[in-house]
Amino acid sequence: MTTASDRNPGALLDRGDERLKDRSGAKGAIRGFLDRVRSGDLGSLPVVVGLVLICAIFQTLNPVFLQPNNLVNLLFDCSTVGIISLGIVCVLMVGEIDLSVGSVSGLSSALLGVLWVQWGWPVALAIVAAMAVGFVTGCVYALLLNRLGMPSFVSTLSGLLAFLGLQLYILGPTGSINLPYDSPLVNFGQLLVMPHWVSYTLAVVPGVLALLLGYRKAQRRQAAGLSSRSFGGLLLQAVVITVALELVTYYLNQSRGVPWMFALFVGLVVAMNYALKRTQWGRSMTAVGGNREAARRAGINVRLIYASAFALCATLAATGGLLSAARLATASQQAGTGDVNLNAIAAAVIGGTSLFGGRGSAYSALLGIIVIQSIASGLTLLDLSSSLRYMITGCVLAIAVIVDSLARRSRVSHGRA
Amino acid sequence: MTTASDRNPGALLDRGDERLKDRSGAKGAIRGFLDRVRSGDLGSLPVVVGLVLICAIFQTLNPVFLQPNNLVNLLFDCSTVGIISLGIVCVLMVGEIDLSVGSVSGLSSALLGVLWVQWGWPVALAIVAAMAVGFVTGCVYALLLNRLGMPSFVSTLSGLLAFLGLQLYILGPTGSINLPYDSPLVNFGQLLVMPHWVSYTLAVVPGVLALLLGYRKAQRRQAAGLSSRSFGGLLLQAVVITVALELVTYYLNQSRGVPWMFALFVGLVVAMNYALKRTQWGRSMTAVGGNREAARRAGINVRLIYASAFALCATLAATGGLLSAARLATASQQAGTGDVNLNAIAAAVIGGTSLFGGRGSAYSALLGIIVIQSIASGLTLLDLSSSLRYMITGCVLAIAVIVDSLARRSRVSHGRA
Amino acid sequence: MAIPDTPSTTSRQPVLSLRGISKNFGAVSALTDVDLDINAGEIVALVGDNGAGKSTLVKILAGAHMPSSGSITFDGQPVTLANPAAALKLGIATVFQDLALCENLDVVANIFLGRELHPLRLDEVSMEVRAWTLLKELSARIPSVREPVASLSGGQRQTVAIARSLLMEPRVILLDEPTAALGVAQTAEVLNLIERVRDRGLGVVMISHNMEDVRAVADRIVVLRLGRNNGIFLPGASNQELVTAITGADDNAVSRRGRRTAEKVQGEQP
Amino acid sequence: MAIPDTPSTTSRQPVLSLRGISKNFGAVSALTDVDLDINAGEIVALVGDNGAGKSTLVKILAGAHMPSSGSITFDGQPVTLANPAAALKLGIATVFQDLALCENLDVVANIFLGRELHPLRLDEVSMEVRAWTLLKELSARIPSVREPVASLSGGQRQTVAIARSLLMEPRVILLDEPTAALGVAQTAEVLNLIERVRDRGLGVVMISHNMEDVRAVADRIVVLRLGRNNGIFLPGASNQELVTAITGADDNAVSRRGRRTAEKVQGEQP
Amino acid sequence: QDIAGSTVAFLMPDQGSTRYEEHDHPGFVAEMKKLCDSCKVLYLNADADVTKQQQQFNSVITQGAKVIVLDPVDSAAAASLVHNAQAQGVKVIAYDRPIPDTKADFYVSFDNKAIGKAIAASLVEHLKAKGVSSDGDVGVLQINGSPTDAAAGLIKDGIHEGLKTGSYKTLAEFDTPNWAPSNAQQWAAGQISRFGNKIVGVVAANDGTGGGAIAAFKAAGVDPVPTVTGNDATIAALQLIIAGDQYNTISKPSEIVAAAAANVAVQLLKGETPKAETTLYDTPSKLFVPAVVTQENLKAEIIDKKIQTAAQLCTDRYAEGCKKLGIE
Ligand SMILES: Nc1ncnc2c1ncn2[C@@H]1O[C@H](COP(=O)(O)OP(=O)(O)OP(=O)(O)O)[C@@H](O)[C@H]1O
Ligand SMILES: Nc1ncnc2c1ncn2[C@@H]1O[C@H](COP(=O)(O)OP(=O)(O)OP(=O)(O)O)[C@@H](O)[C@H]1O
Ligand SMILES: O[C@@H]1[C@@H](O)[C@H](O)OC[C@H]1O
Ligand SMILES: [Mg+2]
Ligand SMILES: [Mg+2]
Repeated sequence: MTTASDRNPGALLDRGDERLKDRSGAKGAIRGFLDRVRSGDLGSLPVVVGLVLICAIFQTLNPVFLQPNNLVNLLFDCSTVGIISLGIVCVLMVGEIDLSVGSVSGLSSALLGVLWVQWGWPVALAIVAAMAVGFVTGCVYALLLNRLGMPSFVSTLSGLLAFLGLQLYILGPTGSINLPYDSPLVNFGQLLVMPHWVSYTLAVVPGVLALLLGYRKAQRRQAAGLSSRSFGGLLLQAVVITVALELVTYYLNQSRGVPWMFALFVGLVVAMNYALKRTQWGRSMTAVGGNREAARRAGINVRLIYASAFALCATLAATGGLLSAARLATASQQAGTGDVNLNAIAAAVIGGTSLFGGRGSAYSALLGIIVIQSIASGLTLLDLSSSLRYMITGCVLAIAVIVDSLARRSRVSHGRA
Repeated sequence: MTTASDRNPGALLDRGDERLKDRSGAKGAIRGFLDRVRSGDLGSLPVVVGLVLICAIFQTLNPVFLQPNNLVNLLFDCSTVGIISLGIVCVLMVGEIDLSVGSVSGLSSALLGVLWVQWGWPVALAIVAAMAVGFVTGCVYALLLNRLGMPSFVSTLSGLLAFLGLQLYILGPTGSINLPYDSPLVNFGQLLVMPHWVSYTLAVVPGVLALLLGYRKAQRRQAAGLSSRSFGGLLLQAVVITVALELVTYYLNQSRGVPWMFALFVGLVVAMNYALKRTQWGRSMTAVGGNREAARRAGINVRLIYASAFALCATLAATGGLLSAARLATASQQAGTGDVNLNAIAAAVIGGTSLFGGRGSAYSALLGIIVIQSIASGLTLLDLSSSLRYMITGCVLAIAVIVDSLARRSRVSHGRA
Repeated sequence: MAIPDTPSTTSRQPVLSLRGISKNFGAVSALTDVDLDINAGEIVALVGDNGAGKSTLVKILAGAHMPSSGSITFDGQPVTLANPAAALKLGIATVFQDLALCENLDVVANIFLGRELHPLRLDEVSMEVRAWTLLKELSARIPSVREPVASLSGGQRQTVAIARSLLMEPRVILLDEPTAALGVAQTAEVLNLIERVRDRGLGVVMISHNMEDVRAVADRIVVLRLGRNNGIFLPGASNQELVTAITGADDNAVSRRGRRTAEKVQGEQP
Repeated sequence: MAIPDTPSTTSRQPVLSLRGISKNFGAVSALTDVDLDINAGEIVALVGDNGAGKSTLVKILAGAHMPSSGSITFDGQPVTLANPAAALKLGIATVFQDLALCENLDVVANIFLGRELHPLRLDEVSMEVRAWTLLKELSARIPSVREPVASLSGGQRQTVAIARSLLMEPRVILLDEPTAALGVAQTAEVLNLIERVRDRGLGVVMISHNMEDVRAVADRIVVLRLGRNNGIFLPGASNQELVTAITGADDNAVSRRGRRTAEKVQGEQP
Repeated sequence: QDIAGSTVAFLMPDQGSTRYEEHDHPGFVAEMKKLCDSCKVLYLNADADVTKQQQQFNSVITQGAKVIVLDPVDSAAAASLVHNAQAQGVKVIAYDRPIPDTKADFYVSFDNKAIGKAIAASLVEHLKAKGVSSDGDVGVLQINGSPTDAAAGLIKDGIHEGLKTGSYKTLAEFDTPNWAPSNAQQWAAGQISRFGNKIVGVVAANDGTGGGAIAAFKAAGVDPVPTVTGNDATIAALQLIIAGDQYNTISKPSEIVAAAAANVAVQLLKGETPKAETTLYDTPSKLFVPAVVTQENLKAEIIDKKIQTAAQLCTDRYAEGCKKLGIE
């Protein structure tokens, strides 16, 4: 082992290179942040800034926008397409696409209606059946890609049409089917919110977890001779997170409170984030999306990864369909048509997931769908004709992303595209 | 210069390597073809096979399908979306996307209606104005990408919404606007076919050109010491092309004949093919789509290339919108909505243009749109419920592409993905 | 041109043995009828001109390409290396010429790709420590292992690819131009490493265009020319001999340049 | 460590001159305060450890990166190389370490990219002939120039990248490890070529990790270490001197390996 | 009860027909202004998206709407909206399309099924009058609305009933995706290839699809164009009727219906029970029977009732036709 003259030979294992600027301590943290601003490496911060901008504008135009009641509605509405978008994140991660999520969600809500209401199956069984159909659909797409090399754009486009037909077919004799209002499922989709104490308790969890896990990690890193975050920093972060979440919860609790459906969505996002960032599967997904051949040469079962991505996406799409049926209390003929596809994909992209694979995060679905739904919700509060509404939606969407693009632009000029 | 012992030192400049199998002469040509079959390097042949399959099926189900009259309709219908799809090929070549082609085409047809019919502008001026709007739109997308680094998926999604709004807005006071049935424009979109002698003459041109240019090229290559195609081969090819085209023309002339609108579409395809394959601009487009950074380092003005791609795409979308207004004889509020976007993109992809940039051809728009419209046309001849219609469209689309995928699959296993 | 009797070979049966391997890409035959044996505890250097088919051969052994024809035996058993996973399972580790790294992943993730510690709860701390240790061993100069590989220099990437191959306990290790982009110190470390690995009883295949390095570490030198076997040499072979086998001519660019340079030096110092 | 008085320099004013160039990537300073002069008719070798910042420096000269600070003068005029097109316009041709080829284009298209003959009606025949001529000159072994570059071997690609740079009539030519992947014959041809180009009065910057090649062709050897200037040497400098400057230590992997190998040889022949 | 300052919402389903933005909304606003100057009217259009309509519905409740006039995108899905609104004390008036599954507080509409029946019956009558025989292979084409639109379903049922008044066969039937005229055109063109001159008429569910069918006949060189129906009395369609290309359409002076809805809304706000003429789906209802418009009554129904002005319709190319019909 060479012991080439390092400026700080006794330094930490990962801080040995003299070209690395010192970024420890509060001052270092600030400088590091400025570095990142300059090099455009800000993660989802710019999109959040865009979101805040949008909210501020709508709030000035109509103060109902930020009223807790409206926000609760917003959270309900985010959840259904949000879950579909989470599936889209999966397929985008591996550099593929699923254009049929709308149809799959529509089919699944139709199945729910037919099996549960018409055929009298137990609701749980109907749900499982609908999700199973989603799962199988995803597997078929994966099979077409893996065995026949059929581009997912085409196979899922075929799926889009075929499943829309199937949805209409099984709803054919009756048209849309109403789900019973008093059923727990519809309740879940329309009304069920957390008891206040539960929401306050849950709002503490992220902060505490961040602190505990962060501290444990810092200790392990220290023990291993790696640089680590200071306890003070961790504590500060935990306090900020907790206070922010508690405030939001308090605010929402002024109205009905936090919807369980939204909690489910956030739960899925967190789980997906863990799976993508902290498991071998997630690492493999990222690798396949970044460089398929390199992943294959590393011994990764690329076909299985594709299969998991498509299956997960279609299953989540089916789940989203079930929830939107619950939210509407109807298995509608229109379910899944219209903007569902585009919104689900756009949410993922706006949140920062790349269309070209290998870059993305579960949180992009959460963030993106909140941006999209905020625009939609804000515009319903203004008295506008549809034509103006379309034009404004287009412009506001652009603005939300321009902030992000501007931040990222410097990224390119700093040679890290 | 080394003179390492080559097997055939007196050979042609590009046939000097002893590892190259001999592929000259008729026998060589056949072997070369088999090689290509085996390695899946068949260009658009498989899609054509898929198309023939589809036609055969529909023809068995309803013999009207291949009647000249129906084919003439098919050609009319192909032209409008086909031209839009040709623009999509451009943006896909550079690895970008335009989701707003449908809206742009709708807006352009609305502009035509308002400017020409309502405001009484000369039709030519109205057409130029609508195309200019398309051009500017494309330039704006390019600007957003070049200056702000805004992904085209998002900017064109915003455009989709904004232009849909604008279309509704300018048609707002009246709804749809009729275009005069006796105007040359509507005539062009609905009735105008070539006089038979013109069509027969034009059908000779490709073969003759192929022969003349091919022969000139072969002579130049020979003079330069490069391998070249034999005159016999060229002649054979020219004869086959000519006979095939004359037969098709004869068949179509049994009914109304070859639509001028389709001729315009094919003309644009040929011109675009020339521009992409035989000009510096086209080379640069391919390079930017394949490796943006490499293209930049070669001194290519990448921004200009993006701008040209987007501007061309939006201008062609506007043109397509004008033609579809002419075809319908109406500037409708629904123009450009529905399947237009998806069909235009799908046509390009089905025809073999890659969604990821750097690989594609103008002919893919032609081929792809014929596949899509054949399915649509075939289904209109069968009395089916909507649900079945959707399902069958999905499945048939899949079949058309599966043939291609199967052929291409071996390409991957032969290490040339 | 003698098939050598390598003294350091521990067992007489080759670990890996190729017979009559051919590979066609369309109209190009990249490999024609190639034979190769790799023994345990032996370094085989594979040399040849650009495009001679060396990397293609390595890719076939690594399961990245399937041969058009020919047979492969591992430990005397015929095997089909249908994909890289199959080769890795047999214990064949490979450093590819094109490195095959995922640009979007960081250094640690690339080193451990496919072999992560704790699949369900990645142990990032241990992986990072191990990564630093491996890189130090290779004298790497990488400021941070948490940056995506896209931001590394050519040599740094190559070091990462080599570090990858050291993670598993392979039977055979294939190195396709492992030192091409490395600095002088790093090259020296890699050559040391190759010798250490050989001494641990592994079979090593090394491809290189640097004849000096080849002669320094190889036990046997196999020459490919235009996709065919073109002789096997002992490390004692002269530069001239090797270059002749590689280029297929006595009078080649190297010899001419050698003569020219010599004349010039003489001309300058009369 | 003497700044040399290069005899073959034709003009005393450097063609290209860098002063105080720094480049930061986030928290990493890849270059700090680097000075460099390139004279016409002179070969400057740029050497340094992996990650020393050589390629970053070349990319700055080629207009591919913008420096964070520092000034560049060309022919005595201060210039800003905002993009590669600007550098090409000044007559700075570059072979990048990562080659920067378009994998989807064929060999001819890559060689002529951005400089096609007859922009409105590409003259494929002339381009193909010229491509073959250039490749022959470099002793390349490429079966077909009509295959996409994706199917070429590493060395074949490098040859294509070098051929690219020969097309224009540059004032300065930057070669970032041009022979790393080349075979012995091709390397000899490229070294010949570099000398020919120098003799035509061009300024040449060559990066290489091969000290032998460097000393064979360079008129001046500039060492970078961890992003800073670390001395300028004449080709007469000893290997030991250069390696010490590169690695920053007398006792380094190279010297240790040298000693070990020597001992082993002595041990074997007592 | 003092209703000053109350909020009323007017939620429309789509842009498929222009009537909502052109007639219904202005009509409703105008009548509300008369009845309750200080009342606030919220207007939103769901662009044919059920979920969007639900969001808009929830949003107007959040904004304090006490009465919601709802034209549902999906009649079945609207049931739960009504249910939730009523649970919060918000009244719902079903408008244009009925809500069969849950009792809304009132239903005001043109009768969609009646519309379908009327256009079809009018076509049959016209064919009979022309002496077109129903023997042999001749028959009519039927172009329905969007397969995912409940109102289209009602119109379709009506058309089926209307066609039963004659003995003309239905040669083929088509649900037009998104009500898109170009889809209707392509389908019709296909049928022209199939049936040629056996097509004696086309029952199209609205003016857009009817226009598509006419374009197909024109493009096939069929002259004169067979009898084609429509619905909505768009300017474009009225002009086609004037030119003799389209046979009929349905005049929906939606302002009348909108005004009726406004009246009911105000009564509900005041806590009164509006008087119902009939009940439909158990809901107290007021149904308007729209008029079929053909060349014969175009002047009387459209110009004289001031639904459109002669100036709007009789632009240069239609001036001559107008003159023939006595429209100046
Ligand atoms: N995927 C492929 N498709 C087509 N041809 C290929 C492909 N891979 C390699 N070849 C061809 O096979 C021949 C051998 O390539 P290979 O990469 O094995 O050479 P190599 O000996 O490794 O050369 P180098 O020293 O330059 O790395 C080359 O002529 C190359 O063009
Ligand atoms: N785009 C980039 N983003 C971040 N860091 C970079 C980037 N490019 C280079 N670096 C860093 O700058 C340093 C210098 O890299 P450079 O490529 O110039 O090295 P080099 O001297 O060419 O090394 P080699 O001999 O390995 O090619 C490295 O530590 C590298 O990690
Ligand atoms: O008027 C029609 C309306 O009743 C129906 O609901 O949607 C389509 C319109 O054309
Ligand atoms: Mg190689
Ligand atoms: Mg470098």
